[in-house]
Amino acid sequence: MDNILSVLVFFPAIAGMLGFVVNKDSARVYGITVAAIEFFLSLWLWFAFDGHNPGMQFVEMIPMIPDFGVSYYLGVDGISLFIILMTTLMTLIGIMSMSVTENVKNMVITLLFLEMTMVGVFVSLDAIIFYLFWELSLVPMLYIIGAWGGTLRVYAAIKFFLYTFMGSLIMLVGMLFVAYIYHDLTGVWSFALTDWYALVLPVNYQLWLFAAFFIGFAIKVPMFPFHTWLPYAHGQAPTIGSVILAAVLLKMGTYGFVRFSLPMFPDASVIAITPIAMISIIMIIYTAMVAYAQKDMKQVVAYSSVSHMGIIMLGIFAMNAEGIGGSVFQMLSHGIVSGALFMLVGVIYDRRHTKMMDEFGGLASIMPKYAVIFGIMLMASVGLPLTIGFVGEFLVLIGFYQVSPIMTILAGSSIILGAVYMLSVYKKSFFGPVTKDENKTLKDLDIKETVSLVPLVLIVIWLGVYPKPILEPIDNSVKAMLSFMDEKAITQEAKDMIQVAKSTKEMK
Amino acid sequence: MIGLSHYLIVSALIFSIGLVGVLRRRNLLMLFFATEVMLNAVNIAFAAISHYYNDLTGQMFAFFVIAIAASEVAVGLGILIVLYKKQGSLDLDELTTMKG
Amino acid sequence: MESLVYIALFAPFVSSLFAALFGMSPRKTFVGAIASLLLFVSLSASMMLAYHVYQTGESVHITMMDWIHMGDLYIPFGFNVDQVSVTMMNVVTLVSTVVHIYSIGYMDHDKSFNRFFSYLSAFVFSMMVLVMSDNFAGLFIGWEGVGVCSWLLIGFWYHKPDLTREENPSISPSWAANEAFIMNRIADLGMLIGLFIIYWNVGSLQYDAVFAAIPHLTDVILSTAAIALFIGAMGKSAQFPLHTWLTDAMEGPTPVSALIHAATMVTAGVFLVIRVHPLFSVTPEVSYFIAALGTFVAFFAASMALVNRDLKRIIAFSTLSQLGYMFAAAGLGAYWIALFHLAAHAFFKALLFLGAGNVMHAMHDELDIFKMGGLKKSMKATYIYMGLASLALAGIPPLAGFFSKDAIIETAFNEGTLILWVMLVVTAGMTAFYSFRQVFLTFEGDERYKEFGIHPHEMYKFVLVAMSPLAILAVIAGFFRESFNAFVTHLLPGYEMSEHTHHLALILGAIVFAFAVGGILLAYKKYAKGLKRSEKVENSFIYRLLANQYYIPNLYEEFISKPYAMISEMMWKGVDLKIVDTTVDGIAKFLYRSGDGTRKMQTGNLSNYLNWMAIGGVLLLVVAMISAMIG
Amino acid sequence: MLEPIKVSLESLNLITLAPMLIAIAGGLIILCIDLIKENLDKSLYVMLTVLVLFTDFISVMGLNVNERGFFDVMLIDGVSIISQLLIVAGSMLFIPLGLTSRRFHEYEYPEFFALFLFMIAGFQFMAASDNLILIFVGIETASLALYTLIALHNRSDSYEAAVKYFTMGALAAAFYAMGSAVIYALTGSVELYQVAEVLSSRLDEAGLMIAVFGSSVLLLSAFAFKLSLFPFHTWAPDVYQGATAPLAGYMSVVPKIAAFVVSIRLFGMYIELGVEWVRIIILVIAVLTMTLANIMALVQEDVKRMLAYSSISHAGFVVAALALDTTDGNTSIFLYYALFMFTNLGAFAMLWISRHKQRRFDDRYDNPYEKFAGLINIMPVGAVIMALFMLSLAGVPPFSVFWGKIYVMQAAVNAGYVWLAIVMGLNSAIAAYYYLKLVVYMFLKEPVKSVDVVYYNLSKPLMAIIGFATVATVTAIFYVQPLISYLYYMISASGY
Repeated sequence: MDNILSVLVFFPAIAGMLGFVVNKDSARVYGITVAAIEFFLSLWLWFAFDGHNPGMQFVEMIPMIPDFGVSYYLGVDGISLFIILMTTLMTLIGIMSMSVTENVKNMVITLLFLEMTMVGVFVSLDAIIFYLFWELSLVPMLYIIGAWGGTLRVYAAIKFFLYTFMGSLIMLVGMLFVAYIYHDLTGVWSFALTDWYALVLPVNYQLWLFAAFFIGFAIKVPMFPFHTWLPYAHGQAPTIGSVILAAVLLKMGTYGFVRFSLPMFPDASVIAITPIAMISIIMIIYTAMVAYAQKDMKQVVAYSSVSHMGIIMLGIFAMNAEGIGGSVFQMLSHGIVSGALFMLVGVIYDRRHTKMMDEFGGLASIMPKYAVIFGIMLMASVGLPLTIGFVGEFLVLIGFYQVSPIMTILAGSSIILGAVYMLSVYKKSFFGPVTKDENKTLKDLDIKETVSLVPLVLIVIWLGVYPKPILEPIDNSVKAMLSFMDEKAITQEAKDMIQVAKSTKEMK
Repeated sequence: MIGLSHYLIVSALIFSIGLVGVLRRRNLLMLFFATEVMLNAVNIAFAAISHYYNDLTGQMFAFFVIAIAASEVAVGLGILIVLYKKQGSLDLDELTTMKG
Repeated sequence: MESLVYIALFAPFVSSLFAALFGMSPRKTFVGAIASLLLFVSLSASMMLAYHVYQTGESVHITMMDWIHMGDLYIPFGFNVDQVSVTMMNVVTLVSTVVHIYSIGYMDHDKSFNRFFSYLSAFVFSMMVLVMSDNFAGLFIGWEGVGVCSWLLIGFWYHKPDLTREENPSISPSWAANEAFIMNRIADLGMLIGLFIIYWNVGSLQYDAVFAAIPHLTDVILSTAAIALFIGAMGKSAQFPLHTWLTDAMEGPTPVSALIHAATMVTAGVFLVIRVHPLFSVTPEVSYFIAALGTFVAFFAASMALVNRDLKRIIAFSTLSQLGYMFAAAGLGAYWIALFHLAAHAFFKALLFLGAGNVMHAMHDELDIFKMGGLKKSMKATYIYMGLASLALAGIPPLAGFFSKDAIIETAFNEGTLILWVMLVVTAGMTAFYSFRQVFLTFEGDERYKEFGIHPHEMYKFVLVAMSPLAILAVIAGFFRESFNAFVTHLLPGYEMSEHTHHLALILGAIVFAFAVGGILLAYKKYAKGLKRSEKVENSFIYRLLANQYYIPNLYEEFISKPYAMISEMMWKGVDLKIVDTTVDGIAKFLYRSGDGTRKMQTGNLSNYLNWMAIGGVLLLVVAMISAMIG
Repeated sequence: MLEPIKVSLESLNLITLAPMLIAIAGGLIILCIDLIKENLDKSLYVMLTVLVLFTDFISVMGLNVNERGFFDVMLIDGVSIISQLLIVAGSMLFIPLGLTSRRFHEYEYPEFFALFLFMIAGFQFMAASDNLILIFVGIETASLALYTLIALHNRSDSYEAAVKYFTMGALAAAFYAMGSAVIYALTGSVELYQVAEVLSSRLDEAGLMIAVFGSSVLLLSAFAFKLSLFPFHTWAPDVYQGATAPLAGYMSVVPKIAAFVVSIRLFGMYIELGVEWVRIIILVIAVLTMTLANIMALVQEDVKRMLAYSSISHAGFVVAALALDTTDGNTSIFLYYALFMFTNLGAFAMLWISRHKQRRFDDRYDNPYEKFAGLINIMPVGAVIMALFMLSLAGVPPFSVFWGKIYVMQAAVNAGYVWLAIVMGLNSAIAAYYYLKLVVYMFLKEPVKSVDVVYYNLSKPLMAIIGFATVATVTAIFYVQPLISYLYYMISASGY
């Protein structure tokens, strides 16, 4: 099936459209079924994927607006493949664990549309199609936050939408400028990424364009100081919204850096290493501290997301296979772990309708299963070896060490500070005596919650112990990208900074 | 010798008078007159320039302006009448229900 | 042999999983029994491997599977059973088997019995990974794994509430657990950095590759790598200034203290230094620093043990102190001696802790030795065990501690580091004093516990039997010093005393012995007849300083924890909400307000509109003029 | 002695006049029918008008590119053809909205339809000539008809709107006439191609420059009024509010297309001549217009007024493309309006679907945001469609306006005005707020209870038009390609 990517993108959307007909009592089952089929389709994609081929696979290209260079151009490589898998997985698990009771049908349909846009972002190889899905993904999320959120939901939803929208419009200008340059040089309009990769731009152009793309991606990531929409969005969003937001939507930003910024502007990226590393370190340390100060469990997880995204950003700008590959892996890891953590917070929120930590205490005695799963996810979040969280973090840090030992030490403080806020959450909520009477009668995880959380636990451990099947394709694609960047870079500094893996060099 | 520039200056003056009228008048009817004054200033200019170039186009334009001014007045007065019926006044300052 | 390696490694893992299956069900004795059995299997396999290594003199090396492969980084799950690791494996599995059996009795009444075994076996598994790994990353897995298990086990009684520092110096089990984890993490960062340095300069994390590359590396790199790795070791082995967690870790159940915080995990730092000896032996400055720090900690910890009233804390301080000895030896280059002391210490310290566990059990979890006394009547066996262990600890010949500790002190003399030697000798005396202060206060003198209405009783028989291997080893281990030396120096550099030292060996030994006996006698004089408290002494500055651990925990609290919490709060409320977010919202609000301002031009009055048009015309003219002039 | 004028019919090339004549004839026929028989149903007139417009459309399609006719005052180039097509198409979208299920009495008058057709003829004259006189006639024909159409709504607001529009229009007309007079004084011609020739030869004369200043400023003022650019836009919100919703939507698109054609011809000429500051003024106005209109739209309480400001902002957006004076830029103007037309007309038509008997939410407004609160519960499909229009207006891909936006922005980038593209981007972000506000009201708020008598106006034609607009909005991605290629071809063929 050569057009599996189109199927992956549009299957949920078509299913979502048909979902309007489905009776609202059956909507949930319908959603789970569709998401499961989508997930199996993405698994199929994985099986059909050739892990040794670092290039784009399952490429589809249909010219849409040839006069303007826009085409429907899809493809996956090792970098995007697993993010797609994670997207479908988290959507499936999100729908499974969903505790929304009002307007379930609307929620399911919205989620399915959201899934389309998310998958679309990761498979697009045409800048405009990418942008299209990128922007479109805001709409369902706006609705999810706005319709099922907390008291400040409208504020949070609008803030989320406008902030990211603003950033991406600047990015759009950048895209248009690249297209213009491409047209100038070749006389052909094209927004195809693979065409753009071939552009060798002068450094000052690269810098400006890098900045334009940076704004779009940085707000999405979200990088300090553009992160303030995130706590609100997470704070107000329903559990499912937070899960998807943290697991997938944030990854769009970092994915954008890998897909666009690095290969298109290698010299600018190298110049940007230090500033971005500084911001990342601020993100890592500062948000870890802010997370520690939170009283609301969900806000802790929200700020911890920012902190972890800092690690991912750092790895991307390590300019070596270890760092970038680690970042890609960390995207998956953070997606699964933070998604699970948000689900876990949702579990207790469903029972107690509060997320304030001082309302809890001693939950480990009352809800042991819950405590165990929370504990595992917590450990994965703080990067315990043999959990998924370690692999990415370790690779990122080892990768960035080559760039700057001092900065790595600063960034490495995340393993300390992460432990500080995470353990303090765990202590405040799960340890100690049960002080509140309301908590004494809480029920442990029910079947629905167990069924949705246990697979995540298994994945967390599986990929912590044996990440090879995932690392290998990532490794191949990242290596190929790096050697491409190295060839393309025009300044000597950039060539020096971009580390082509030895194995790639030997092959040549 | 009265040359083109004199005519143009007169035209400009009248145009300015009309403009000031448009800006200062509070009565709609007066305002309409002021716009007519402006259009007529244009007519003077056209006639003079036309004569200067010895070209009929300007005069043609002037005729069109006159015609259009006439129809404008017709439509304008029509609207004014219904407005007056509805509001009982032609004062500009009372015409401020829609704002902001 | 491969299968033996896997059995030794995975038997504890299976045990852990098995116990975890019953983690949420009520107490089941067979869980403990099966766990102990599996541990025994692991022990047997380890012993067979030891025999094999001893026989052939070759190490067993296996690679199970790939773990991480990215870029040029390649990390497999590889295991290497050589003289050093097999020693550690045996120590670990032996002590853990005993502790497992012991726990069946000790945790008898705890409702989380099954869960306890799951954690305990998981710990053993992590520890095995740590010692068996053939690369730094594998070591780090184990390193973090034991950290987590330690966290779980210290916080085992998580339901206890937080108390003030006056009521309970460790605040609560969960607090102590977090403290331990976080402090270890600080050190782990150092260790990670060490790994990074090694990777980027060697290109591999395999021990053999790294050791082979050491001659090609510059001194700076080697030193930084050594320092970074040692920082890691400092955390795990609770060296100053990361030592406070160890005494607080006594909040965990006593078997845990015996296994993790005395015999095995805390010695991982020493193990690391021994394991990476090719690196440390080429960085003399770092090694010397290690020795000096070790000596300092030995003394420093012993001083705090002098006045402490908490049974377990005293032992914890003594552990700290002995770890200092081990580092002193390792830092001075006597790696095999360090390893030997590590093993010997494991036996008698575990024994001591388990004895303390018996006492606790008898005293209904009372730990204040001032409230005990005269327990020897009801707890004879325990008294013997603890007495033996204390003698070993004090370094009385012919018990194990004598041979190992004496060798370390001798090394310090041999290296010409007299200050270290003096401190270590003095510490030996202090060790003897506090050990016997504790023994006498617990078992001799008047029965102070009666005031509190406690009826002590001896521990279960099988528990006492289970403890016997440790007791035997604590007695006889010392005799194997030379054969041990021969065994491990296949791998580790040998360490021979110089001629000069050799001559003085007897005198040196006598001095140490004198200090030890002196300490015991002093303790006997002061405490054997019962507790005599002196207000004056207890109120003296030194006493209070020692009793409060030099106020270091308070210092950390005041200057690290509280400011961190404060700054965090400020970052959130002051910076994040007030500055960053307000700026963002400010921009939005500014736009909105300017909208309100601008719409005022829309007065609704036609006259104004017409004026706007005229103004617009003028405006256009002005802009045109300006741009024409500029352009 | 005057020589007898000999004119051959062929040289007149009357076919160029055919579209306007058809419209005018249609108007007259409607009037005649009314004379013959009174009280005919409005459906007859609507259908007749559609028929006339359709014929008009066909006749425009039949025109050849780059012809002149009727004493060379008619200019049929690519721009005039596409603009006429857009004008007629927009009108065809609008007029079926007259078939309301409720009685809105202006549609009962046959004069309404006759005026409407005359107005279209006026627009077509504007688009199809480069003669200042004919343009003037076109402007006034269209405007006078439009004033009347607004006033026909017969509510006090609409009279006020008509008066405001009329008075300001009269002033603008005076500006235009004076501007033309200055040009005529400068060059002795009112034919733009001759004007351009004369000007280019005399541009170095110092005195001439001042006159060029005068003429361009006067003409710009006039067209800034027509295009509702800051600070000449003040009429627009009030007039849109006073007019019926569909008419407001119509006004925000069709008259502007006609005005843009003239602007391209006029100001394009100046820019071509190298009068750089005309470009600068236009850019300044464009930036001011899109920004100020946007921030004023932020604070509106009424959806219709918000849409009015948003239309102003969009106009500012497009005017920036005018300043570029490149083929891309000019293409983007028409592309933008072609795509904007469906969405905006649709959005305004959505306001038309219901009306409360009293202004129950607000004394001043017919369509306050509260009216739409919780629309998703009351009228789910309507809410979704309205949301689609809003998202499209906000420039969310893949809806129609997005393609217009990126084409305009691309044109700006191509012309080297990256900063302009950034300003456009930021403005789109600001604009997103007020569009979202409506979406938020519709989807995320509870409906305001106790609704009094509501006149639902969901007639089939209305639904059909809205449906058509929705489809056009959503599927834009599929027809943008032929649209661009056609527009680009036509515009480059006419040399802009």
